[in-house]
Amino acid sequence: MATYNKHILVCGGSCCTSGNSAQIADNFKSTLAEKNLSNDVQVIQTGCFGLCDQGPVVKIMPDNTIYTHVKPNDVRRIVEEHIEGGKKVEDLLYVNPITGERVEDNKEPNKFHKKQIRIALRNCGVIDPENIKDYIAHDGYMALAKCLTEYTPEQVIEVVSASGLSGRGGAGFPTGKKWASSARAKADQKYVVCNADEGDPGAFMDRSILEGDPNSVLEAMAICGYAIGADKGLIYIRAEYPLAIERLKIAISQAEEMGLLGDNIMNSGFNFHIELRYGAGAFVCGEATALIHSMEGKRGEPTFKPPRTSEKGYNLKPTNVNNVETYANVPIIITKGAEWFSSIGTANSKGTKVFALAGKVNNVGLIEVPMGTTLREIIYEIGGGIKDNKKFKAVQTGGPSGGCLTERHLDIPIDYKSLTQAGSMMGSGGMVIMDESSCMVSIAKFYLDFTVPESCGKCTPCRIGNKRLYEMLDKITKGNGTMEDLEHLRNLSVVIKDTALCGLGQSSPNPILSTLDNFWDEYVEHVQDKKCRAGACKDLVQYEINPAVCVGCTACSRNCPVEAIKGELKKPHQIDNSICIKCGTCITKCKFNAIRIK
Amino acid sequence: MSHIEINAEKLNIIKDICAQYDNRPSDVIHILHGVQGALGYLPMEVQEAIAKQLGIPVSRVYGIVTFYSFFTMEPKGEHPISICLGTACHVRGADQILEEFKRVLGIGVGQTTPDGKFSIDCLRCVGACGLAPVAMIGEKVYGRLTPNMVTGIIEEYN
Amino acid sequence: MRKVQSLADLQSLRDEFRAEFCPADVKKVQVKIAMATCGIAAGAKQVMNHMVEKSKELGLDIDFTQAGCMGYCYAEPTLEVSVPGRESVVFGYVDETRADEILTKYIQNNELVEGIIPVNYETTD
Amino acid sequence: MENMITLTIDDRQVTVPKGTTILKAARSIGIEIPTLCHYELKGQGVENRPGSCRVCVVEVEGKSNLAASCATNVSEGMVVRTNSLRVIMARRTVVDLMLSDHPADCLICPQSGNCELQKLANDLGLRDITYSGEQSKNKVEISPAIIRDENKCIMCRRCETVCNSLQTVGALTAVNRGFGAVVSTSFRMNLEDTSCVMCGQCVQACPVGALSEVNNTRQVMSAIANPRKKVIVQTAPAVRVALGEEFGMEPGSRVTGKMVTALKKMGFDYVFDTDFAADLTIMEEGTEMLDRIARFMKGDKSVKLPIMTSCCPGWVNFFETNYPDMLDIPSTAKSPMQMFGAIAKNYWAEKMGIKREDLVVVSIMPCVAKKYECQRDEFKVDGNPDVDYSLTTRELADMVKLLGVKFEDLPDSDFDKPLGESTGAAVIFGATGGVIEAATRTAYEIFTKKELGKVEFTELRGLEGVREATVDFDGTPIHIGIAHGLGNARKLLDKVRAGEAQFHAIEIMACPGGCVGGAGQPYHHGDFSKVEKRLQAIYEEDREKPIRKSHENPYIQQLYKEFLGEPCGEKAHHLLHTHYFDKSEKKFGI
Repeated sequence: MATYNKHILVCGGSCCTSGNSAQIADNFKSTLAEKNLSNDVQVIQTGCFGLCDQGPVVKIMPDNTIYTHVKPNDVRRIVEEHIEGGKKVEDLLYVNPITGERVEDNKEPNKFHKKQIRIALRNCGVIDPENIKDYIAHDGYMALAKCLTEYTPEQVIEVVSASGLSGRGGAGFPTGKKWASSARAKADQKYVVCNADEGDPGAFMDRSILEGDPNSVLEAMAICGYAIGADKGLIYIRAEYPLAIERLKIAISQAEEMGLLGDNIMNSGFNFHIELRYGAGAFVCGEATALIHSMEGKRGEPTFKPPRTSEKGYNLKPTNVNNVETYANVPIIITKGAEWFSSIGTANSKGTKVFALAGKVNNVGLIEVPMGTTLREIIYEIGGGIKDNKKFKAVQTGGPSGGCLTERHLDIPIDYKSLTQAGSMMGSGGMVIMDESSCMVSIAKFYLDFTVPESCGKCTPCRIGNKRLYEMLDKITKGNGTMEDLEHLRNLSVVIKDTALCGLGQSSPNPILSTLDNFWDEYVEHVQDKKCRAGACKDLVQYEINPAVCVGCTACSRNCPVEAIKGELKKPHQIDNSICIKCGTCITKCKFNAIRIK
Repeated sequence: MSHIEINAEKLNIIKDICAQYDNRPSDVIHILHGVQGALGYLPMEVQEAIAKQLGIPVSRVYGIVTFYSFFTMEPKGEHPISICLGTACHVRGADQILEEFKRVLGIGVGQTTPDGKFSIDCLRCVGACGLAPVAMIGEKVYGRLTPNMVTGIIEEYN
Repeated sequence: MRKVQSLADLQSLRDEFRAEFCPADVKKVQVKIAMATCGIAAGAKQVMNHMVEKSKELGLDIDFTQAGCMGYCYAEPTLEVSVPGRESVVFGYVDETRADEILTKYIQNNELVEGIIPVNYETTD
Repeated sequence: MENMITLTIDDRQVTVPKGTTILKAARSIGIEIPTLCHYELKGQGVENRPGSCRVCVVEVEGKSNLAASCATNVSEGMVVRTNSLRVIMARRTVVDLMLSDHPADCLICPQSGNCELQKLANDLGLRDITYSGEQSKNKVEISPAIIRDENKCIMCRRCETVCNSLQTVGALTAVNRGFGAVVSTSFRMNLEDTSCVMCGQCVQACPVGALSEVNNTRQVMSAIANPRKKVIVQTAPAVRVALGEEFGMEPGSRVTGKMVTALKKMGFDYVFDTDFAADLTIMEEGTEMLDRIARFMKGDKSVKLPIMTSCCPGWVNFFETNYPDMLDIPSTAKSPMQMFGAIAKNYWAEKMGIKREDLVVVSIMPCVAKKYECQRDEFKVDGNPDVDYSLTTRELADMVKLLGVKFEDLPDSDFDKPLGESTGAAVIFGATGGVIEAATRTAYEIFTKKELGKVEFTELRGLEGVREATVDFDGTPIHIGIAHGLGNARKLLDKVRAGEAQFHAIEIMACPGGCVGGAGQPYHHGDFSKVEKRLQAIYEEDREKPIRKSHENPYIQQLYKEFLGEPCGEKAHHLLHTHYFDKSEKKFGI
C-alpha cells in the first residue's frame, strides 16, 4: 500500500483540459513511474482552480506551489527539479497579480487569485445550520450583543449607513437610509420584515443563506429592530422552500431558548420576537407593498408609494423591509466595522454580491464576489468558462426584470449603476449564462411568458401590455413577425416601463429592450429571413441529414415519434420536414452527428 | 344554489386549523396552507367553511385562492409532479423534460392521470438551479434530468 | 440550554463552543457535508448515512456534521474533509463509491481521490 | 402657510393644502386630467383609488417614470406636465391596451353614451387598435336585476370597492391574476347565489358596460302596445328630482309635471304615484311602530324593539342574508311599490272592472333592487305579480328619448286620481331619514293626540352615515337611529345585535343618500354633489305640498273607509304586510 508524501494536483477544469491537462497528468504519471516515485507521489486531476486564463495549472502539495501555463514537456523539469531536487521551477511559478512577483508558497493568506470573498455566505457550508452553538462559535450574536451594550440605536444606523450597504434585493436602496426612515417614524408598533420570497427564476441565493446560516438573518433582524425601535420581526418566505423553513424554525427556537431572541435579550430590556409568514406562489410578492398585503392575508397586489413601507407598512405601521442577503451582511458589518466593509467594492457600490451562476457555464454555483468584479472574471475564472467549449453569447442578470448583456459588456466592473447603464440590472442575483444555442428572441419570450401570469393583473399596462408583448414575440418566433411589430415592441415596452404601477411592471420589458438593443440583427433575421440562427425556434428551422455522414443505421427513423424519417438500411436517410415536429430526438440518437439544423 | 355538505371530520380539521390562528382573518393564507396540506385541495365548500370560521366573505377567500398559484381547487395526483421552468432549467432543456412527462403519462399540464396517481404542474423555480433541469415529485427533487430518465422515475412510483 | 445574560457571558460561551466546534488544531477527522436543498436532492443524505455506517465498519472515529451550501452546485453532493495535520480538502461528485474511497484512501492513507474542488474563495476571518 | 404647497402645473402656479393629489390640485385650477379607476363618494368615506388604470399619468420633473396623478401627492416646487407628448402617447397606449381586451359592441352596449372608456377613447382620438391580440373570455350572466359582462371589465375595481367598503356585502372580488384577472364573484357563481343583495351600487359605479341593470323597456312597450292590456305606472319620489339630469337639466331640477306628461304621451293608461302608497306605508308602519312601542312600554316581553323600516329591497335582502337571527325586528309592512301593486291589482282593478291578468303595473324606481323585489314569490298571486315591471330612472329617460320631444319644454300634468294623490311626507321617502320623519309626523299626532307645530324634524336629516336622534313625543323620548349605505347599516345593526344601543325605531336605506342616490338614478360618475342637490329638491317638493302628513291624505282616509278598514287590520295585514326569509343558508359566503 502506498503512503504518499506528495500530491500533484492537475487542474481538470475545461480551460485547462483544452490546454491538454490530461496529457500533463499522464506525463507526470509516466515520469514518476520511470523514476520509481509512483508510491511516494500521487497525481490527480481536480476541479477548476479558477485560474482559467493562466492554465493549465498544476499544484504541488503540501508545498502549496502553483505552476501556471504548464505544458506537457514542462513535466520532466517539475519532477526532476522540484519533486526530486526540492527546488521550485522559477519560471512557471504563479505570479502575484498585484506585486508582479512569483509566489513560491501559495498557502493562505496569499489569496490573490481568489476572485471571491464570502461575507454574506461566510458561514454557509462552514457551520451546522441546525446548531446555534456552531454559529456562536463563529462569533454569532456578538454583533447583537455589541449593539445592545455598546451602541445607541442611532449609532447602529450610523454604522450601517457608513458601511455603504445597500439593498441586495434588486434596486440597491441604501440600507442605512431605509432604517433611519423607519426609526424616524413615530408609532406604537413597528415591524422588521425579511423578504425571503425569492422568486427570480434562476436565483437561489436567499434559499442558500437561510439553509446554511439562518441565525445570521435572525441576528440582523434583531439588530434592525433595536435600531428602528421594533420588537417584532416577520420573515416572509416562499412555501416552496421547506428546508429553509424548517431550519429557520429550529434557529428561532434555539435562539429563544438561549435568550438571544425573546424578551429582555441579554438583560438589555430589549425585546424581539420573530415569526414566519408563508408566501403562496406569487412572484409579485417580492415587491415590498405586495409582500405586506400578502402578510396581511390579502391578494398580493402592490399599492402605490408613497407612503413608503418605512412609514406605513404592515398593518399600516412603520415597517423596515430588507431581503435575506442584505440582512446577512449586517452582523459582520457591526463586528468588523463600517470601514472594513466599505473598503470592499467600488465607489458606488460597497461590499460583495452573491450570484447564482447558472446556465451554460461549467461551474454552476453560488458565488460571492466584490462589487466591481467583471462579468468576464465571473464567467471564465469562477465559472470555468462555457460548457462544452461553446461560444459565449449572452449573460442575463436581474431575472425577469433584468436584461441580456453581451461580449462587449464582459469587462464592465459590475455594480448597481454600471449594470443599469448597460441596460440590465443587478436584481437579486440570478446570473444565467447563454451560449450560441440560445435564441435571444426566445429568451425574451421566455421571460415575458413568466411575467404575464405573474403580473398581479392590477394595472393596465402590466396586465394587458405584457400579454401583447408576449404575443408579438410569439408571432416573431413563429416567423410571422413584421418590421412594424419590432417597432411596436419597442414602443409598447417603453410605455409599460413608463406607466406601470410597481417595479414588476416597470421592469418587465427589460428583457425585450436589452435584446432589441444588443441582438437587433437576430430579431431582423427572424422577421425578414424567417431564420433562427440558434436553431431554437422550431417553426423557423429545418432538420437535414447529411448524406455524406449518414451510414443508414436507422437509429433516427426508429426513434422518430412521427415517422418523418425514411430510408433504407445502410443507405443515407431523409427527413420529411412537412411531418417533422423538430423534437430533436433524432439528433440525440444519431451517433454520427449526421443530422443538423439549418 | 344549495350548500354542498362537508363531512364533520373535514369540518373539524378546518376548525382546528383556524383555531390555531385564533380565527384571525389576517392569517388566512397560513390557514389555507394548513387546510390544503391536510385535505389536499381547496374546493368551494372548504373555502366556504374557512370563510365562516374567520367571519369574512367567501369572495375574499376565493380571491386569494385564485391569486396564489400554490393553492388549488382541483385534487392533485397522489404523486404530484412539478417541472421547474426557471431560467436555468429552461436553458438546459426543461421543456423537453416536460414534454416527456406529458408523453409518458398521457396528460397535460394541470391534469391528473385517470388512476389519480400522477398530476403534472409547472413551477417557476425550485432554487436548485445547479441541478438543472429539475423536477419535483412530492417533496423529492430530481436533478440533472434527461428525457430518457423520465420513464425510470415514474416507475419508482408504480 | 441556559439563557445568555450579557456580552461577557456570550463571549465565554463562544470560547467554550469554539473548543467544541472549531478548535485551533483538529484532533479528530471531520467530515462536513453540504446539505442544502440541492445537495440533498443530489443525494447528500444517502451519502452521509452510508459514510457513517462505513466508518463504523472500518473502525474510524469521525465527526460528521451537516452544513449549508458550499457553492459548488455543479458538483453536488460535496463534502469537506479535515484530517489532523493536513489542509482540508473539498470533494465533489461524491457518490457511495467515492465516499468509500475517501474513507479508505484519503482518510486512512492520505491518497487523494478524484473529485477534488480547489477552494476558490476568501473567507472573512 | 406651512400646510400649503405651491407647485406648477402646465406652467401655472397653484397653491393647495399639503396631502392634496396632483389630480385634485389640477382640477382646482380647471385642468382636467382624465381618470377611470378613481371614484369617490365625497362625504361617504369611500374612495376607490387603486392607481391602477394608469390613464391619469402625468410627467413630474425629476421623476424617471410617469406618475399617476390620482395617487401622487403634491410637493413643494413640484413641476407637473399633464399634456406633454410623452404623457399623451402613454395615455393613448394605455387606453389602446384596454380596448384591445374589450368587446367592440359599443353600438348596442347598455352603457353606450354613458361609458367613460368610450368617451376617453374618443377624447384621445383613437381610431384603431394598435396592440390587438387575444381577448378575455369570461362569464356573462343575467341575474334578476343585474347583468354582469365580465368581458367588459377593465379592472378599475370601483364595483369591488363599493360592494365591499361602502356596502360590506362582499359579493364581488378580483379573481385570478395576470391577464386572467377580472372582478367576479366567489367561484364565478351567479350573483343570485352569492351574498349579493342586488343594491346595484356596483352598476352605478361601473364606468363601462360590465355591470348594468336588466333592461325591461321592451316588455313595457309591448304591454302598452297590446290593446288587451291596461298598463298603469307608478313613480317613486326620488325619480322626479333626478330625471331631468338625463336631459341636460341641472341636478336637483324638479320635473314631476313634465315626467307625468311624458308618461302619458308614452301611452300609459293611468299615471299614478308611488307617493300615494308611501302615505299608506306610513299608516301601516306607523301604526305597527306605535303598537310595538306601546306594548314594549307596558312590559310585553314578546315585543322586540327597535322596529326597522322595510321599504328598501336591498336592505331587506341584506338583513335576510346577514341577520337571519333578527328577522322579527323589521316592520312587516311591504314597501310602497309593493303596497301600490297590491292595492292596484286587488282594489282599484276590481273597482275599474279590469281583470287582474289584464292589468300591467309598471313602476319607475331610482332602484335596481326593485327589479328583484317585484319578482319575489310572496308578491305574486297565482304567478301573477302585483308589480309586473320595475324600470329605473335611466330606463325611463331612454323611453322618453324615444318620444322625440324636448323634455325640458314639456308642459306639466297632474297624476291621475285616486292613486296619484300624496302628501309631503310621502315625497321625503326619497331621502335618507325621510321615511322615519314621515312616520314621526304621523306617529306623533296619533301618540300624543296633539297637532304638530312644526312638521320638519331637521334632527333626522343630513348625510352623516349613521345618525341618532331623540324625538320628544310630548314627554316620552323616542330614540331613533338612521343609516344609509349598507356598511353603515351593518355598524348600527351590530350594535343593536350586541345590545350596545337602544332604539325605538331605525330607518335604513341601502344606497348612500337614500333613494336619491339610488343605483337606478342617472349616473353621477362619482360626483356626489349631484345626489346632495337631489336631496335638497326632495325637501323643496315637500315644502310645497299642501298636505304634509300621511294620515291627512283624503284618498288614504277614503281607502281605509271604503276597503281596508283599520290600519294593521285583517285586510290590511293580508294585502299590505309580508314576512321575511332566512337566506343565509341558501347563499354562499355569508
